[in-house]
Amino acid sequence: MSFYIPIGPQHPVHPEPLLMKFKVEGEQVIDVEINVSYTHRGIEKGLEYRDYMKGIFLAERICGICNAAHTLCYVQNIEQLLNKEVPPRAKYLRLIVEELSRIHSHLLWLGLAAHQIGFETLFMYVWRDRERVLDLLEMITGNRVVTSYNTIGGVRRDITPEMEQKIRKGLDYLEKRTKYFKKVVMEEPTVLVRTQNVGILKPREAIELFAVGPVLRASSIKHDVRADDPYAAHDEVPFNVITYDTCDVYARILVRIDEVLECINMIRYSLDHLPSGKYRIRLPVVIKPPPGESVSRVEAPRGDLLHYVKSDGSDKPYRYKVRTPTLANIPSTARMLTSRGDYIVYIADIPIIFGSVDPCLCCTGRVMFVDVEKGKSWVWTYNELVKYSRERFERHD
Amino acid sequence: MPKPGLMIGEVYKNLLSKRATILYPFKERELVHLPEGFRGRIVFNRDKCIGCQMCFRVCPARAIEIIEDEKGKRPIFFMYRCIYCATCAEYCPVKAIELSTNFENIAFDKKTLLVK
Amino acid sequence: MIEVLYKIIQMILFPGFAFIGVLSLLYEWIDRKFYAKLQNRVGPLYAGPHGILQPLADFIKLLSKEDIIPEGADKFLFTLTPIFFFAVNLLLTLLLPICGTSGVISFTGDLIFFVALLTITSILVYTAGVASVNRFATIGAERAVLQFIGYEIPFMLSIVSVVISSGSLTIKNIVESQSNMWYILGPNLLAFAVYVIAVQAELERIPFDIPEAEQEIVAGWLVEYSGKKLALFRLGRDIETLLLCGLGATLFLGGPLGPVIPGLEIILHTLYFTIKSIIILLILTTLKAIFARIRVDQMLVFSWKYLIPLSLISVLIVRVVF
Amino acid sequence: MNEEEIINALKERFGDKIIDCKTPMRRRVFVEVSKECYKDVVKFLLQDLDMKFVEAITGTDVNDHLEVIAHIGYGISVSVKTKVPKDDPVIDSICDIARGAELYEREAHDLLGIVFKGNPNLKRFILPEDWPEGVYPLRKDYEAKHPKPLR
Repeated sequence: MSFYIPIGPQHPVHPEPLLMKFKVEGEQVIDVEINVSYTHRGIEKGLEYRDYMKGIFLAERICGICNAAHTLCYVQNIEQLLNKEVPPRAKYLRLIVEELSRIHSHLLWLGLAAHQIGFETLFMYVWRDRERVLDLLEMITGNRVVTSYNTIGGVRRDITPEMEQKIRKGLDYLEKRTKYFKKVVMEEPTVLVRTQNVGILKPREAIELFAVGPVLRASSIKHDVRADDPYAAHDEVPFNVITYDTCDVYARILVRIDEVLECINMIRYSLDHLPSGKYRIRLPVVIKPPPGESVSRVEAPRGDLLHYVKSDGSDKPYRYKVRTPTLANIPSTARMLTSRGDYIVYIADIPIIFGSVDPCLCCTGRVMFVDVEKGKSWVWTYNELVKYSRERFERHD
Repeated sequence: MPKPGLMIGEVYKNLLSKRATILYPFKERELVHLPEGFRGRIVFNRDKCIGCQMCFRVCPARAIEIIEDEKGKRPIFFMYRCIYCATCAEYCPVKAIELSTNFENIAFDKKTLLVK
Repeated sequence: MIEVLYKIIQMILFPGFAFIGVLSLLYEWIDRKFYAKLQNRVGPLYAGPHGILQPLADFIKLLSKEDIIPEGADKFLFTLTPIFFFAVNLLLTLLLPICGTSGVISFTGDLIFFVALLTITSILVYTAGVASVNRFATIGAERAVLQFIGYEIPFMLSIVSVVISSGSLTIKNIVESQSNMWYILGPNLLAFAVYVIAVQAELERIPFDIPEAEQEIVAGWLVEYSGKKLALFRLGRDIETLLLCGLGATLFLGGPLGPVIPGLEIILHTLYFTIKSIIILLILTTLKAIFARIRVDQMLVFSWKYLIPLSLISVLIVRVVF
Repeated sequence: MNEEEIINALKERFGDKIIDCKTPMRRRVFVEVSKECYKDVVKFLLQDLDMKFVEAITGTDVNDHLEVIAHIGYGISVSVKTKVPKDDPVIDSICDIARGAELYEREAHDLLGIVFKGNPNLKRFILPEDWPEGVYPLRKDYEAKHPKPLR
């Protein structure tokens, strides 16, 4: 006997609004259908109404955790339109903040992954140690998560020598802890049985379905925008592209942990080789780039991020397009969540498989206008609400 | 090589160490360290302000309004709309706007979140 | 007449229902606080000194909450299950030797009665899941039964090794036979390990909290319960924790036995019992802290591949030695 | 393979069907093609030039026509642009050669009303279900409401 179970839009591990309808038979998942149409916030349209400087702060709010990547992508795009080169120091500072926020994102994800397989202690420890990198971000940029650091023409603050010392100390601590977490993940048998051979995405499928980021690298495809299409100071700072070839959730965890270690080395290198000079070129408040179009790519913590801008010569973008990594990963997620042949997905594996792509639904849906003026509001009884939700659930066939 | 119960040493070590939680809102407020340059509640210096309206123009959140008082034009700040980006402080030509380290901008009354 | 009155007082006050209720809430607090300490957190904090009244506060809060019975649920079973769950567990505490070598009720072969009624709690979990007619609850109930197949046999076998050592099926005799040496110190150590793991599964704690896995199936078989019914389940679960920790202390750690000052027997026996069962509780909490949840099929494999052979070996060893 | 080679290969293969080619900066190529050979160009890039990934599909409302841009790239990002008339915004879907592009096409369909002929699953994806049919928020004739900030 098979029946449908809904995961989302409200679920303990995926607080993000997304509905996954699973057709299950006992413990086995047969089929899945993913629906993301819950939070379209209108950012692409909203950016068309804001001038270029104000757009930075809206682009920052596409996603909370990868805000550094989004602003970096945005400002690069505008700089490409303006044909302006930023000072070398700014490039290094951008890299430092981007990599710090990548450490933050990956550690946050590691904690969530531990939570998804029910490893509460690891979850608590990872999140405790993540505070350290948030402190570093706070010190450099002035806020814990939303950094507001990148701006058109450079960055907004400089790193002083005292800060540099503190960053190095914090990185030492983070490196020690990350190595410990890696040991736990690699050696704790309950973690191994929950992650190995779970959520398999073959390299061929990963390319076919255009997976991005750590998901792609865990399927042994060596693709990283930082290496293939270097931006900021990535062409000068050496690093390894981490790949693993087991193609499962375990590989995705290890890819992310190793990337954290790699990020730490990158930040150390860039602190050592930080060029002196200006960290920002001043631009006027109202920017009017020449008509044209530009594509900018950044390796966000979740994968390859693409922004496209079309300018018509005015002070606002004519069209701004954002392609976030989670959208690109949805087809491959659906693939991972479907049983086929010998590969069986259990209900118990749903959270960790879906979690292993590091989903971020607020990035994925982006346009919705709340009808303020009509002020549509009404009161529903309990039964009406139940009826409505059931109808809604049935409608997704 | 799998080792069951690998974390047992770590968890017992944490039994003896001090808790990581700061009992923030009611006790131990002094343990909350904020670095210099933290972007918190806006502090506005009326004497320095020259009424150039730059902050109004650059504010991405429309949290600033320009009103007139006895000395001329001046901004008021609606902290409940503020996104703490510090753009106004950056563009102010006379440094009349500063961001303090006060991050507790929660209130029952909107009027208390008005910076004049 | 006096004798009957004394028995009733024993049942209701000490070491009966009132005492057990307090003790089980205390155990929940110890469990939560210790778990929090292991994770470098604070744990319950505000109700009472160090949050010691937090379980009670939770219980009272749940009692005052709205009690929702889902439209499609089997109302009779849905209402009856929590009451039975609570009652069975409470009844079993009367068999525990808390303030003396025998419980309030004691008869020949009461260990069999005890274990048989414990099995009923597992079945009640299944009925609770099925009665609430919810997709998550149904899956939770299925998982509970599957898990039951896994842990019940090693649990029984670990008790069997103790029974063989003592040569009796009466709790009173088992306790008294440990006056020279606790069974954990002898060849029953293996049985104790099996017992602890099986209890972890019986109590649905990490790594075996599969039937109510919050991250996967929301709260499993508990998902539709709210208000008073949930409060009863929670308290029933607490009492079951006390019950299984207490049984472990009784079977392996000599129960309430220990050096006794004449005149203070009751207090000292109670103290020894409490301390010993808390030790078992702390072991259970540590196990909870150092593992991830495993899948139900993996749990069955683990249980049939390792746990049952181990418990059989334990029985054989004990049979050879005694 | 660098930018020059890509442009040369495209010109060699498609000749004058390529309307415009430019490389405004390193590792970015913008190609404008006619509507008919849009799918062939994408196929050529993906399969013959081994570009591997379709990164996004952008739709833009430009006066009387809609622009559809497929961003294809591995190291170098090639944007294949084509124009479709606004009153009949139909274009060949690239789903059968690039399965992962299905969602991108659905997104563009939702927001701009471009119909991708051959997409097997062209239904609502991003917009809420009670969004009116035929209203496309990213078209220029759709005016977003900007309520005055509440004070």
